[in-house]
Amino acid sequence: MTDFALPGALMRALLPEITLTIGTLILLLTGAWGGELSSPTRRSTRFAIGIVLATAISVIMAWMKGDGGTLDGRLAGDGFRYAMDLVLLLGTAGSLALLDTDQARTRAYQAEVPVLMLLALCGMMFLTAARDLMFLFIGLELMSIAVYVLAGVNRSSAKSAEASLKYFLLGAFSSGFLLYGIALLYGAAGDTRLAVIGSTPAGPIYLVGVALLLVGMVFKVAAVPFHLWTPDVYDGAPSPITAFMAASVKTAAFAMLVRVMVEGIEPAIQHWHPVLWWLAALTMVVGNVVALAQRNIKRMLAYSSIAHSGYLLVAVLSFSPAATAAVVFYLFAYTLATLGAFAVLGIVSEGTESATTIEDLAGLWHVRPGLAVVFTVCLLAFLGFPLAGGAGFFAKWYVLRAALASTTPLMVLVVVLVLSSVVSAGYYLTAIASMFNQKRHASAMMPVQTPALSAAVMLVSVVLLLVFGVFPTPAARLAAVATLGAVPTTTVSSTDAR
Amino acid sequence: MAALQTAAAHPLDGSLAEWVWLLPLLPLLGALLNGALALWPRLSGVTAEHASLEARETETGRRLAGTRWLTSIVGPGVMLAAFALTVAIFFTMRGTADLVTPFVRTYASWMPVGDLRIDWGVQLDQLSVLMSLVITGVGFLIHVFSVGYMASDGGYARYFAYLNLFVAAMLVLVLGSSYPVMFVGWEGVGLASYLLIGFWFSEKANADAGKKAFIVNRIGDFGFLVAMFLLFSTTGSLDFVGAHSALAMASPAVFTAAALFLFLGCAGKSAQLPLYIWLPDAMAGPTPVSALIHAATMVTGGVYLVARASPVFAGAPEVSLFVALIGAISALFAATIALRQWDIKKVLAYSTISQLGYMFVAVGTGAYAAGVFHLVTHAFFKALLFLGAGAVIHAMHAAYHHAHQHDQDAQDLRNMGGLRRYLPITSATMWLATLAIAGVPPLAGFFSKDEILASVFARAQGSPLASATLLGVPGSVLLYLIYAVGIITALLTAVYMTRLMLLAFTGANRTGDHASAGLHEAPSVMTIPMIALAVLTVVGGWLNLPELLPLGPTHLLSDWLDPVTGDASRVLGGTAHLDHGTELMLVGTAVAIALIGIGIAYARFRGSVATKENAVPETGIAALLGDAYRVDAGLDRTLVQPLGVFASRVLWQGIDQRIDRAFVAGGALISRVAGQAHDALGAGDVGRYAWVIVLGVLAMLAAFTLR
Amino acid sequence: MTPFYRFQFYLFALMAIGAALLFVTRKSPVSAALWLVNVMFALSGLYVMLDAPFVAAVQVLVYAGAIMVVFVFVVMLLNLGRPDQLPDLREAGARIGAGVVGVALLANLLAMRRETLPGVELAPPSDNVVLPVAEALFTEYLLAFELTSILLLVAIVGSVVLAKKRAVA
Amino acid sequence: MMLGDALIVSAILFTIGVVGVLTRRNAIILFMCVELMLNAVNLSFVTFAKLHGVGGHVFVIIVMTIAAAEAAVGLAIVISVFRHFGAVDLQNLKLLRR
Amino acid sequence: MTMQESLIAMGVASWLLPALVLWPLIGAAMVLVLGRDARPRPTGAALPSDSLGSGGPDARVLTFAVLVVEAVLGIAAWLAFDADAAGWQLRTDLTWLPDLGAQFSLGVDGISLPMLVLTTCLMPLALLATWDQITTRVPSYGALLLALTSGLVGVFTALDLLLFYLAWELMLIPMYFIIGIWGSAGRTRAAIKYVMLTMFGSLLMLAAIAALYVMGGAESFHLDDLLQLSMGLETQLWLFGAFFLAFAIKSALVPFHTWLPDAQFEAPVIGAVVLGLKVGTYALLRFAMPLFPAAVMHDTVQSVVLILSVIAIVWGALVAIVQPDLRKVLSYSSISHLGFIMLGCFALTQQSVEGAVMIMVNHGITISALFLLAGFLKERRGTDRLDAFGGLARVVPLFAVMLTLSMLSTIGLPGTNGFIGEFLVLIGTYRTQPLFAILATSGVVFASVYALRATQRLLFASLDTKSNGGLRDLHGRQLVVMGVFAIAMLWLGLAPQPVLRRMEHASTALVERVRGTNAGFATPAPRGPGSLTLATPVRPATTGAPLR
Repeated sequence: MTDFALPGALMRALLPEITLTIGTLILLLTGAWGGELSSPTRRSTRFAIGIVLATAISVIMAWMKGDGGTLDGRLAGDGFRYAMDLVLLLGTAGSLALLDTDQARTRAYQAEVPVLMLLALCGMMFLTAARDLMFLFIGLELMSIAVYVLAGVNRSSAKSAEASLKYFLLGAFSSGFLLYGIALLYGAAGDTRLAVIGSTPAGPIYLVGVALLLVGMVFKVAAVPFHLWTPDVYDGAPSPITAFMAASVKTAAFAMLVRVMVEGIEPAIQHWHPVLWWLAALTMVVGNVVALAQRNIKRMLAYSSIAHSGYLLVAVLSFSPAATAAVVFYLFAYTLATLGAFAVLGIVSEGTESATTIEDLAGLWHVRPGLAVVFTVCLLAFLGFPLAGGAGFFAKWYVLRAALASTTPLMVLVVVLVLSSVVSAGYYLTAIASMFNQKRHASAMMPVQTPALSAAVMLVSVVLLLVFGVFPTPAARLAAVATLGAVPTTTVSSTDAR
Repeated sequence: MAALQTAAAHPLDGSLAEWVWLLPLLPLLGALLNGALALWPRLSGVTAEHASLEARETETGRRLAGTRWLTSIVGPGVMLAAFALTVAIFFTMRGTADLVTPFVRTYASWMPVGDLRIDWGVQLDQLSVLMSLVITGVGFLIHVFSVGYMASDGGYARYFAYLNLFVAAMLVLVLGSSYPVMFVGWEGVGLASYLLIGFWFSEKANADAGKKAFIVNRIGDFGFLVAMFLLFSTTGSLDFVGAHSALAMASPAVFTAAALFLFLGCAGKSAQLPLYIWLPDAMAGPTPVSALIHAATMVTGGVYLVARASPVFAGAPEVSLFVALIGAISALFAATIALRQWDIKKVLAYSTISQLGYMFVAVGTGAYAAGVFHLVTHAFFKALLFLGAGAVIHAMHAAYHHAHQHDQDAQDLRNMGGLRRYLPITSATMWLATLAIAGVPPLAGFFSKDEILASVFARAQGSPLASATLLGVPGSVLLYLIYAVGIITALLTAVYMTRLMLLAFTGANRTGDHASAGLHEAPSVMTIPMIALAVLTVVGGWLNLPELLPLGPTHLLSDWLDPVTGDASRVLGGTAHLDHGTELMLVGTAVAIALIGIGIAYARFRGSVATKENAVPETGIAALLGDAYRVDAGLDRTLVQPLGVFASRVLWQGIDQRIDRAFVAGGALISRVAGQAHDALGAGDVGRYAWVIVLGVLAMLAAFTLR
Repeated sequence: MTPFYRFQFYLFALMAIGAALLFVTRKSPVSAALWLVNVMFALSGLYVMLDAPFVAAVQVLVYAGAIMVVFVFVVMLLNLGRPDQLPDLREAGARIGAGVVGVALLANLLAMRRETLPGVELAPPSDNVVLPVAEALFTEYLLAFELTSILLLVAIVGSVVLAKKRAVA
Repeated sequence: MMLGDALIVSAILFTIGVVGVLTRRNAIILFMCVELMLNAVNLSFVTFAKLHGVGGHVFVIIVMTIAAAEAAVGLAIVISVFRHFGAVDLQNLKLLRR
Repeated sequence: MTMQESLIAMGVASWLLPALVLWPLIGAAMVLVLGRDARPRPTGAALPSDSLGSGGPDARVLTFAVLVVEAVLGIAAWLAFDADAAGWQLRTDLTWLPDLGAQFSLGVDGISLPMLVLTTCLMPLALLATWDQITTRVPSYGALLLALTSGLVGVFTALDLLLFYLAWELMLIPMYFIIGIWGSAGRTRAAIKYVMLTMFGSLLMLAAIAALYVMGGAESFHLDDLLQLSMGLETQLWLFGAFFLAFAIKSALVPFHTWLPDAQFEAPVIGAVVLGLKVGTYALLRFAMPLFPAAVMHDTVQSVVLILSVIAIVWGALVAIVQPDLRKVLSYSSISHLGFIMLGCFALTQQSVEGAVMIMVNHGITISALFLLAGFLKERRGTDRLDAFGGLARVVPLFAVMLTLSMLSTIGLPGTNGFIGEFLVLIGTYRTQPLFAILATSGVVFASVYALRATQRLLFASLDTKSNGGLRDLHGRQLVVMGVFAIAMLWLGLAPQPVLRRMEHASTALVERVRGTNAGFATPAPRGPGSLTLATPVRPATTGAPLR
């Protein structure tokens, strides 16, 4: 095909991305022209939410149309992609809503911020779809560069700027490794398509390539020891952006990771399985234990998100359709909980510069029971507590099940998971305790009234969490459809033997 | 088992004996009624309207006073009814021919679990009916006495509630048709005694005494329980009939173990070594209580149990010997202590222990009838002695009250003396009882004690028991030894009892001129029961006359009890019999000993002694005896205190609390250290972060390439 | 292949490495930047050797020409060029450590050499080398190409957001 | 063999870039080191393109684009940091820790 | 037509248990929405109340009403239960998570029924007795209480392992808040410690459940299906270990007991009462033991658990002797009682098992009564330190009577309910483990020591503290509640056979299932001197290899 016209198949395959991009461009132009309006940011935020919803619809349409895999296998059109897209859209919509709330108070953001978020989303959506390392890289950079900027959009805040610089430098650094890995894999396989790479015997170049590729990817999912940037960036970036990072960026990163693992570098599984095993164990333990020491809630949540990466890595390691389904469900529940938590945090922190500590939560229940309850539900969801924690429990459950059901049951890893979860109870409960068990400090100011959009976010996340906490079946079914690859033929010589 | 028993035709079917279930219920009813009376002022809302304690108590007192008469009727009334019923049943049984098997009635299933069947049932036989007679009879008299003794006490209704409760429990104990049901009574009497000892609970000492009694008894109950488990796992039944009939196939070890554990229970309940320590303290209770519970009835429960479980003990001769030995030692031990007690009730308490020792000597040597005989007579004269003591104390209290000398000890013999003048009836009746316990013919005590000693001697001469061995020592030796101890104890008994009487009633009065004006004889409601008991003390011996002195029908009691304990007693004692010559010799010795004892006492304690406050502290052996060999202090130092320390210092503060702290502190520490270490890793410097990343990369590359 | 070619190849390689070493060791940002430009020139030379003249050209234009200029520009703007700035290098320990780590890293990377690559002939560049690239770029990799445009959009918007004067939002 | 050597060169350059990142404190120079790493990778791409056709070249071009974008954004970030801190020395950027 | 038949005819079987589980949750919602707070909160009226319906009925009354209905349902279950039938009764299966194979499956048998009835009847009584003790944020309090009830009922009725797990954890959070919000000074520490320890166990159990689910290959959580699985001894030991740990921690078996006194001391009285319910040991009997018989009968497991039980009995009793506060005494006494329960469970004779369940029930009753009494002291004097009192018998005779009665029940005085369980456990244990039985029996002595000590310190001796003079005696509500407790104690002590009869089938089934043999002990072989030595437990017919 030598003409530049996009063939229909490609059209169908990219329907969501195209919808998103066009919407974004429109938004950008309107922002450029209508710059003098009362609050362009809030308007464009609302508009952006609209675009996200439209994209969601198109995603669903594309999904129902069935497989749109195209460009001789450079883009996937499978359930996994669309399911992940939906989770991403959920996260983005939520973060946008929080952004709107925050903007209403701080006026810190410019009209282009939603545009950047949408562009980042675009990159993420390519990540979920990419079956070609080239697209993977472009998508990743698209997302990353946008997020580097987003971390620093609060231009009145030095912390914000510092966060953005740190994130940028380390991100670029790690993507250097990633790129080198891609180059070597390309060299070894002669092609950047996962399918080809997945069918290439693992030679030395191949292995080095895989190693470097992994480095780049686990940096994005913030696995120990590539996690150090997370607390700083989460802490420095404005809450809505932090929520965006915690929810969507992580989701996208895991989408990428899972697809590459399952479709791409399976030949080297003997090599990367033990490595990832250790990464998972380390991540769970370090994340949870260090979180215990945090008083600053955003940092605490940062470490908890690190720990969650550990749990998710366990699912990735179990390497089966059920496992990918578990990842999808987990990220869905995790996104909900994150949005809810940050919604509350946004209200409580009152958009002030100083970090919100656990002490600032003291007695919240006595003044604003609703907020306290929402926050509690979200924390318990992180904790994976049944019923009260809602879907969080089933998320953990599916991971456990996948881990035990994998060809070589990850017994030890499961125990590590369980024990580190107990540790995590330590800090979640401390936060809850300070909300409920303590009296409100006289000095503590009264949280502002909850704006409609935040309220909506809280409501949606809590309701969904609780409903899926009792009847996870619908979500679980979707996730089950959204599985990836087949059970590996090669049995892993598991590190779990120890 | 019980079901079978009732199914089979029994001579007593349909007779008056069918009413036996009413026996425990009557006192229980009384207990409930009196209990309600005691509480009704509160239930009728005194608390609500009276804030201050004083107001509340005066009001309570006022309301109670109104119901006092009712209590006075209900309390003794139910006892009288029970006594009457018992007598009626007794005579029905007398009238019934060939009464060999016990009459068992089960009314409800209690604990039916798998093959374990425990029913609420009563067993009526010669032994249980005899015990019931004593309990209800003596019990009734003591209730009547109490009406006078407690007349001015605030807790009048409460007192009678407890007392009735005790009788009910005691009747359950003796009438129960299975070990568990018996155990209900067993612990029930323990509870009642606990409540009554601590009746005047405002005195910490009294409450402590009650607690001590209960706990020491619990140690015995432990044995009882284990014995039950053993019997059940061996025989698959816990009814007396069923279990004993199934014992046949059991191995000797079972008999030994079961008998030993059972005896542990008996030792606790009947205050034998080493578990006697609670009884002297138990004197803290009102004196009629001491008379009823700690002399006449409850403490004899152990003796009853041995008799009841005679098939078990019969299977373990060495244990029987052991029982007899313990009995003998207790008898001597307690008697020596009694020599040097100044508290009138303490003397009687130790004497009780000593007399119980005699009973165990009897049942231990398989002379069950003799044991029970002594049990009955002892119930008479010891109850009498306690009531007498009660009368004395009552008078002394009145006197000191009259003289406003409340700090004076109303129970100390040194403060008495010459009371004969003021309390003639009391002193007369008590003298009778004293002679009886000393073993002077023809009083009850003489016959029973003589029979015990005689049977021991007879078995020593030749019997299965004599041929058995205990820890290698041949039985005959032990039996002779026991006999000797018995004789010595008899001597001591005579001495300390006479001493008591002399100090209390003869010589010059030491109460103090001022106070002595208030001394007076007890009211008739108290004296009449004493007189009644005195009569029993005199005629009690006729229950079981030896052939030697055919003053009437002989061996009534032995023949009566034969269906129950006969076999067992023959198994242990064989048909050992003494020729008249020997027996005459023994009787002579006994009487002589008694008289000698009395003589010694006269010689020694005729003169007056110093009153309590200006008494010189005793020294040497006397002090040792006065302090009861300082056993309590020793136990406290060696057992009680260390245990408490261990529990609190080691287990609680040492381990539990440490675990606790470790949990909290450890968690905090880990998180802090980890947090700091981790922060140090990056310390906010991107360069450092890069370092960590690169090191991670190296590790991963190594993992991939170094293969 | 001609020895001349080989000579050229190693010449450029050495230039690149040497310049890179000088780049990381310069204190002054400006000189460092200039050495980096040097590296890039050398690399474009290597590209030509590996018959990718088009890439070589782009390398010179975009990298050496555009990107590095921006760098230098920014350095000047923030005037970090002055040597009286506190020393840019980390303390000696870090440097030595970095050296060690670097060697280790290199060793690990060179594990690749266990794999023998097929030897290929280095020939003088054939004519018309741009066409295949162009063809691939506008057909097979069209979508990727389009995507980079979005990427550039992000770059524009992003730098505007960060750099433009504080707007009254 | 020639290709192998090219790969080695790229590896060396990459390592130098990494070492630079580890040794420098100036944000801009750090960033330049990253650029050096990218260049090294590009060399590998071109080398492999020699084996596998022009795909590698395309990748290089795309990488360059991305590098440009990164440069734009990165420098913007550096400037905004400079606004706040008056320096771009990374050891001074420690507002964010615990 | 008996009551039972008529109830069944009314078709209660199809809805009674779901109603029992769900009604409290509905009630909780009602209380939260409609309930009105008792009085204006001290923090000031400015703050928004957490009760949405400020005009509605008093939340406390509403909660009580809901609990009463629950109790009625519970009693209905008791009446509808057929004592002569084996297997699950009132069984209800509703599809819940078809993909997972988890069902909303409820049912009762002779073991769960008494616990169920006890719980449902206990809650309203406890609330009534502590009526005036909680005055702040009553709607939330009531709602949490109801959620807690639902969790308890769920635990006692769930047949599906996943459902059980959910109910198990459902108990945790309300308890956490009840301790954490309405507790005393050290509440936060106690609450967090309680939850973390419990979670440690329950998460291990969750892993074990997952393993059971995955490896068993049954792809079902239903007990009946899981009982069909065949597991090797190794597997059984591991999984049983996880389950046992969870239950041991929950029921505060030595050495996992230290959280209990703390929690029960810091918690409001009603929380302490609920903590006194023996869910852990119930779960042990219901799930852990039948699922892993080979593990239970494994020699090491047997000896370890039995030794721990005996240690618990003595340890708890000894430490209880030296406690300064009444509630701590009570906590340690329940630690001691737990030893008896464990002993009964693992001695595995019909008597011992039924005895264990009886202790669970009776101890639930007695300890509740005692904690409520302690609560009265705290309510009136703000403390329950023993040395703060003395001679109370003079002041508050009714209180004294109740306290004495309850204490006597604690030490197992025959005629009170306390005796039945202990006696059965010990007599049953003696058949398989004579040595342990004897050691355990020594516990009755220590029990009498701590019980009488506490009683005496409170009630007897002279009344020296003036402020105690004005103490108010039990009255009204409290008197009623205590009366009920007294009747229950005596009734269960004198005539427990209605309960025992209903247990018969379940306990037989359990014992046979675990022993794999008929352990009826119909004709006990005469024991030699060996009867005093540790008899090795009867091995199941099929160890490790496919069970049944």
